[in-house]
Amino acid sequence: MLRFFVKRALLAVLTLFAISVTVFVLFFMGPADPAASMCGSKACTMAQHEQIVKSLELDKSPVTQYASYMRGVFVGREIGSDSLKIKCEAPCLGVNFRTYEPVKDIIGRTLPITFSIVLGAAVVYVLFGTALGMISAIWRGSIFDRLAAGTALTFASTQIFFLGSLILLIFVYKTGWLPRPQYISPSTDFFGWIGGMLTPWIALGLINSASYSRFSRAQMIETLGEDYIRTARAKGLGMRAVYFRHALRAAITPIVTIAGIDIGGQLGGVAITETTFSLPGMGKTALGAVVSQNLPIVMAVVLFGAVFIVLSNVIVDMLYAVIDPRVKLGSSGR
Amino acid sequence: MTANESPYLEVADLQVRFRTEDGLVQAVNGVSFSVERGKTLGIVGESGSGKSVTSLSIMGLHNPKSTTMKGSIKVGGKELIGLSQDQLRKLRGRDVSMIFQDPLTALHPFYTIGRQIVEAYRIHHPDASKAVAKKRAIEMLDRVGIPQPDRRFKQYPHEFSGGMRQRAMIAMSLVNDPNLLIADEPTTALDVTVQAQILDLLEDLQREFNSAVILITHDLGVVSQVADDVLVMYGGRVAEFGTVEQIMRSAQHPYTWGLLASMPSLHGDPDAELLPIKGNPPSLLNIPSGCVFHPRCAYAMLKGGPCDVEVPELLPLRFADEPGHTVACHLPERERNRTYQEDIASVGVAQ
Amino acid sequence: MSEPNPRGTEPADSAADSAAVGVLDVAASEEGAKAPKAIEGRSPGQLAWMRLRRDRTARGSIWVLGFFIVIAILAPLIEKVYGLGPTVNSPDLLDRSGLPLGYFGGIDFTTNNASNHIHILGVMPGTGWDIFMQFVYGARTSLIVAALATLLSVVIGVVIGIVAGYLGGWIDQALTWFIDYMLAFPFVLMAIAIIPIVNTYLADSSGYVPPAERMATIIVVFSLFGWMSTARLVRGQVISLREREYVDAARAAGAGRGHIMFKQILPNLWAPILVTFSLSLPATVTAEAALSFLGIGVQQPTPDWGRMINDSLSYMQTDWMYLVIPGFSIWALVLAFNLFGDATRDALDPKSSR
Amino acid sequence: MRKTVKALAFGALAVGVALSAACTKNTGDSGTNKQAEAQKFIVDYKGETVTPAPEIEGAKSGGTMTVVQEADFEHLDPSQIYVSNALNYSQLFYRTLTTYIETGKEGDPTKLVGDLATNAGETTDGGKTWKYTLRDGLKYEDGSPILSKDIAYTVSRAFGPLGAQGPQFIQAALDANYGKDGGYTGPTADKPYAPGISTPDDKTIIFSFATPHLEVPYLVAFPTTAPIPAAKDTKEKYEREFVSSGPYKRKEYVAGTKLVLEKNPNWDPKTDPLRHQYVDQWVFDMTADPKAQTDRLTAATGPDAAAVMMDNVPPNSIPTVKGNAELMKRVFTGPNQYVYYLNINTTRVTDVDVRRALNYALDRDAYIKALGGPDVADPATTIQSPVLPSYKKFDVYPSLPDGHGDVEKAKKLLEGKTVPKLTFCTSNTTANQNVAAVLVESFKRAGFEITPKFIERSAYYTTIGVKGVDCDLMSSAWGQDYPDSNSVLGVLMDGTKIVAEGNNNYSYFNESTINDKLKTLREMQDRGAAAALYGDLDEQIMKDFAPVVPLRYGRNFTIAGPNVGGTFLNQYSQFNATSSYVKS
Repeated sequence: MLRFFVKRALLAVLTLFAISVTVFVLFFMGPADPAASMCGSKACTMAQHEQIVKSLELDKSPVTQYASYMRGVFVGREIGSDSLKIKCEAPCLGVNFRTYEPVKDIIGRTLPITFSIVLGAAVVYVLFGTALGMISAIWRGSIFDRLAAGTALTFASTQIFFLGSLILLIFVYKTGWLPRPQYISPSTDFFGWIGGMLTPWIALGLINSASYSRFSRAQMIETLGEDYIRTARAKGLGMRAVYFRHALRAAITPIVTIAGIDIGGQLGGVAITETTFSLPGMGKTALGAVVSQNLPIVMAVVLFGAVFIVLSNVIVDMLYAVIDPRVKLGSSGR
Repeated sequence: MTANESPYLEVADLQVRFRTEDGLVQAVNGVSFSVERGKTLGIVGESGSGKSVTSLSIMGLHNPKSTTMKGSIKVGGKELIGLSQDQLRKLRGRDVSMIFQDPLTALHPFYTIGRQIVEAYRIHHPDASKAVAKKRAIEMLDRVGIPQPDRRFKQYPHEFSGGMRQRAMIAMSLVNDPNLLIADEPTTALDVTVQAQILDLLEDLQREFNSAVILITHDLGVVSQVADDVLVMYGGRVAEFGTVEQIMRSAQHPYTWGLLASMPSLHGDPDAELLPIKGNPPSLLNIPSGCVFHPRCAYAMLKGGPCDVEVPELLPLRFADEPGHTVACHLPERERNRTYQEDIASVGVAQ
Repeated sequence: MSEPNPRGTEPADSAADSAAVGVLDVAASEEGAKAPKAIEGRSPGQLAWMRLRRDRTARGSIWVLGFFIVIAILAPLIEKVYGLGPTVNSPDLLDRSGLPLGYFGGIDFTTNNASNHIHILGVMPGTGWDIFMQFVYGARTSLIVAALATLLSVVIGVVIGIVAGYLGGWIDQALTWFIDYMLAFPFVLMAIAIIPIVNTYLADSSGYVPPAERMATIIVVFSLFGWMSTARLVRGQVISLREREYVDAARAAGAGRGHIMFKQILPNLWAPILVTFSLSLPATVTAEAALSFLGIGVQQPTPDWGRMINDSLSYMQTDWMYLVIPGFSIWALVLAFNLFGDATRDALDPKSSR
Repeated sequence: MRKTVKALAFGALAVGVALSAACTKNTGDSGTNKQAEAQKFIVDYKGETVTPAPEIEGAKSGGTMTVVQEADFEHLDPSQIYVSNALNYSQLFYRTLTTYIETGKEGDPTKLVGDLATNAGETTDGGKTWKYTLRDGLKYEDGSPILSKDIAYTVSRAFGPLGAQGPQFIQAALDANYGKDGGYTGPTADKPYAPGISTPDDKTIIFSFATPHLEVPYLVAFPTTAPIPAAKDTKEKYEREFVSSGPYKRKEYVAGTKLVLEKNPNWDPKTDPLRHQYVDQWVFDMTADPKAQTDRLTAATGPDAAAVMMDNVPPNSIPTVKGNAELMKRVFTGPNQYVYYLNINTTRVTDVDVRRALNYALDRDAYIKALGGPDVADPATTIQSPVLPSYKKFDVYPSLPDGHGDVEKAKKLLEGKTVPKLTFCTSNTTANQNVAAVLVESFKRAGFEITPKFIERSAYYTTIGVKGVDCDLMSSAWGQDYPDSNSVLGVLMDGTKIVAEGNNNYSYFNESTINDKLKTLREMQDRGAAAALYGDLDEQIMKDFAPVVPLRYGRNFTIAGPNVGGTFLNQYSQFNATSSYVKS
């Protein structure tokens, strides 16, 4: 078990290091001159340009900038020129090029928003999608099955920005049945939080539950054909026990894997959903940062995204070993 | 043998049809037989002969939507055909239970062996506490010859060897002392040495629980070792029925001859030619007319003869020394005895 | 996804008459008996094609795809017949605040309007461009980007998958790590970061990037981030195929590694490859539209459905017809691809019955 | 002036009501906007402005005012504020040496008066030294007094990196070698004050310049002179921990999400000629894009009843708003300070007739419609904006009555001339893409072959600001920094200010006669007289040289809640915060 963790941890560190280098390389390969766009809508004068560049240490070579960034992450560092020293303790993710606001605080307020959207929607589409899939597998060929398959396909083919906007138009602004999408921290007002998150949850939930129901239906049909289901019936178990205690238990494993990887991938920021519902999560913030070449924010969001993806892979592997006794940790090389 | 009791299982003129996209599959049409408690009936036949369908019909495990069943199945005097799924459910595992060919796929991969046996027990003893059920399960595991049953109790199917898994399967099916145990090719997936152990185990358990056993196999060797009576099935119909001696020594149906001739025998002449039956099992979508075996029967009387026109009835022999040997074949009895002596007696396992 | 069972040998004596009686294979029917039709051997491909033709939904989706492909190919011809280009200003068709006059966003089958030309799907608010022509050329953009990007990513995926799966050892380890590394990147952010970089290199001295090259950039970015799932699937397949006897036989016959990989193993992979191809097409169409939604996809003056949706969303209240046309066409194209993908997967792998 | 008035925000997700309404036939409404006339302007050098500020009739105290905006303020550090929304709302917590007083009523002049100072500034040597004396009883939110050394400290601080993103006018004027090596870069132990600043006593501060600067009263109205107590200067954190000198102080500030202001007990109305303290609390909600702002203000439920929008209604939602008569009662429209130009690179397109032909060939009707119609923009014919005091209305290149330009005249001007292919640079936004396509098509009618070139939005102004940039035509927008044409014609048309990088004169127009005229106007003592001459200069430039094709004047179209009183759209195109109150 330990060997498994050590190996995965080392691989993860290597991946994160490679990603951080790639983001830096991409930034400096491009037409990177963030200082140029920081003088209001006017072109920066030479003096202004100089001062901004020096205050953000952009005058140094990319390698030294990367070294100081990494030193900052582990040890903390001081940013800026002699006349303006910004202290930034470990783990220092740099400062917003424009407002010198520590990137830590920016992540601090955008992370909960993305988490609320992604995890909330995940609960909707994993539960609803899987249940829909299971039921249509059990009633295979019935009208319910055909109807469910039809709607699933219809929603699976829509795009979030199209469906999201329609839901906004009809249910939020026209009829007012749904409250306006906004982020209210659950600690202060739990129901406000749920209300604010309903529209993104429903939109994401509908689209993803379509694919989950199609996937879980196929899994369930395959499981129902297994021999141990026939044994369970031969033991005299009722149909409900056969479906839920035996069939579901076996069919759930691949669903957990797919859900784990899906959610891991989205925790780094769902830029398009956030833009559709104008929720300032990590994705939307990073989008703005890339356009305005705000390197530290882009770097932080991409790294957080990568950490979530790598973590979710490890967690999925561990969950797999817990759910499926046949799998032993470390031997499950994909 | 306690002949006076009425037979525990009585199947009369059983017909099973499945509706599929490609047409109506007549898996079983007109099968009748019976099994007394303490006796073992061997059902023999190639794949597609309807032997597994028959056993599953007894358990009522067919998909009700696409299956139509006619005729009668009586277990312990109670008619099964027509019972609701719920009523059938109470029988399964308690009065009638079943073990399958490949125990690895037949046991749930994610639950421990112990838990699956406990579950089988508590279905029919809902008031039994977990401890009682656990003790009963460990007892059964020990009874079927699994070493350190309490440690094995907590292990998963994939941690058992092939033979051990089949023993666990048997333990699970006998935990409620059923009166009838159906074993659908229990040893096919096992190698020969383990096969013998399992068959001995079945015999001991049958004697101990005095239950009726149906052993489904395509292997005549297994039948001759364990079964009391033998039912030969072909194309969804009964070809021949009789005691083990009658079938092994004086088989009447050309299909049974074919089976005997294609089995090597230990004490026979090793380099004697084996005579396989030519052709393939019939398609159950369009059953051949008349006797279902006639296309492959070397002795079929075709030109004007009844074989490809009339369906032969299952009739008892007139000249046999003991009663009970029935066969469905148009060939005259005397000619059959003669052909048996000339062609079959010297070949294969019949020697 | 369930592993499609390899086409190899069926276990000889599987209990054919088990409970769920599968479809009996016609080829095995009695030759002596009055068999309905002569039996000829059919390759898996023909079998799959036969199943595909019989599948009603597959036929429907093929018709829809065909419609879109024909429109995309014949776009210039349609323009000549229709007589109007996609970017012809006609401000007089708009009212003072730029909204199309007339019903349903300016749909007009007669020619008695300011531009004296028919507009069968209306005109775009603001610019007065003809929506039907934008729809026709938009189909061309979506299909080209989707088809090329998916093709490229599947090819890359297959090659890397085979190399990783067959060679094994440290190469497999390295490639698997590389796949995980690439999967850890958030696609949307990377697309936005990379596209300007590639454009600056493509741009001529005055920074101008012709539309064709902009589209090429997007196709390259999609394939850079699309190949990983195919690679992983193919690798899994190759690992299982590697143990097969015919591979050992080929090696014994002295075949080189390249030959084995691409002549022996590859032909057995076309089923999963075709499935991933037909399933990732809709995903690419959606992603391309999303890029345009964020304003970094295909630029003016190349017509593009994604960008049309982005514009039309802001006219949703005042001219909702403008939203219906691109929104519906993308949805129909993606649905058709999805149906076709499902049908091919079912035809190639009947075990996972519908 | 930072262009945050998003007059043409096509990208916003417009969602609204009229699904069914769209089936009716759209016949197009008629009617045109009344043209804005020039405002009158008064500078109070003698300090006659009365304090406290006269009461707003009907004003009630109490209640909470909400401002709905798309994102957080770019900056709230006084040295960095350069954006119109921050300039407007920072008046609630920052007082500056001088400030502007507007009443919002037709015909009332805008006044430049002393705020912290008793008057708009005293100069005895023609503008080379300016003396400001502070009013009595000026206090920070913590009760400590505001002294002249605080003002000196903040102005000096703006020379350093913390002022790099703000306006640079005072710094460039005070420091002879600003921008060169020896330049002053912020207060140090030995040089606490920037060159030219002295504080003889706690009440007076004196600015002395090498050359006369008559625009100093305008320059010290920028927040660059808003006092910062040196002891509490937390440098880069000051953006979020600012100390108030105005009627409201910071109660809660969650960056990127919400800013709440509450009453500042230590603000004395008797020392303030401009501000009021009617409202109990100001809430700035920073998570609503223009579309969401429009829908919230349309519904105006709950706290939104006393709310105002910071952005304009997106163009394509305007027809829906106009369809709602009751809503129109609380819609505020009017010209804003921005003019949009198509700059012609006079170093590359040297033939003035070609430049005149471009002016004639412009299809103004198609251009305005592409942007969203007359509620969003008026066609422009001058370089100066109508809201400038020195605006003079003229149209040197009149279009035919149908508004599609005069293609015949353009062709006549181009006869016998081979017109080269022109490249047209514009910033890469979805709105600009549509507009560029419309412009290219409209010039094509006169035979011009123009290829649009989209440059990444964030680096656009820096790219076209480089001398010798590879663009024939460049789109740009400009708004005055202060209501004097020295900050418009003085910047856009002054050839002497062209440098290697960072130019704002994007037509690179360098005509000696015009440069001299601008110099004399700059040094005229009487700004009112100068205003009239600037108007004639504007017409002369367009007639003789046509260095630009004026495209449009920006217009505002924004909504306030039903319970908002005492407000109007001021020179920053924002709702005037200092006079607002909550009605119910």
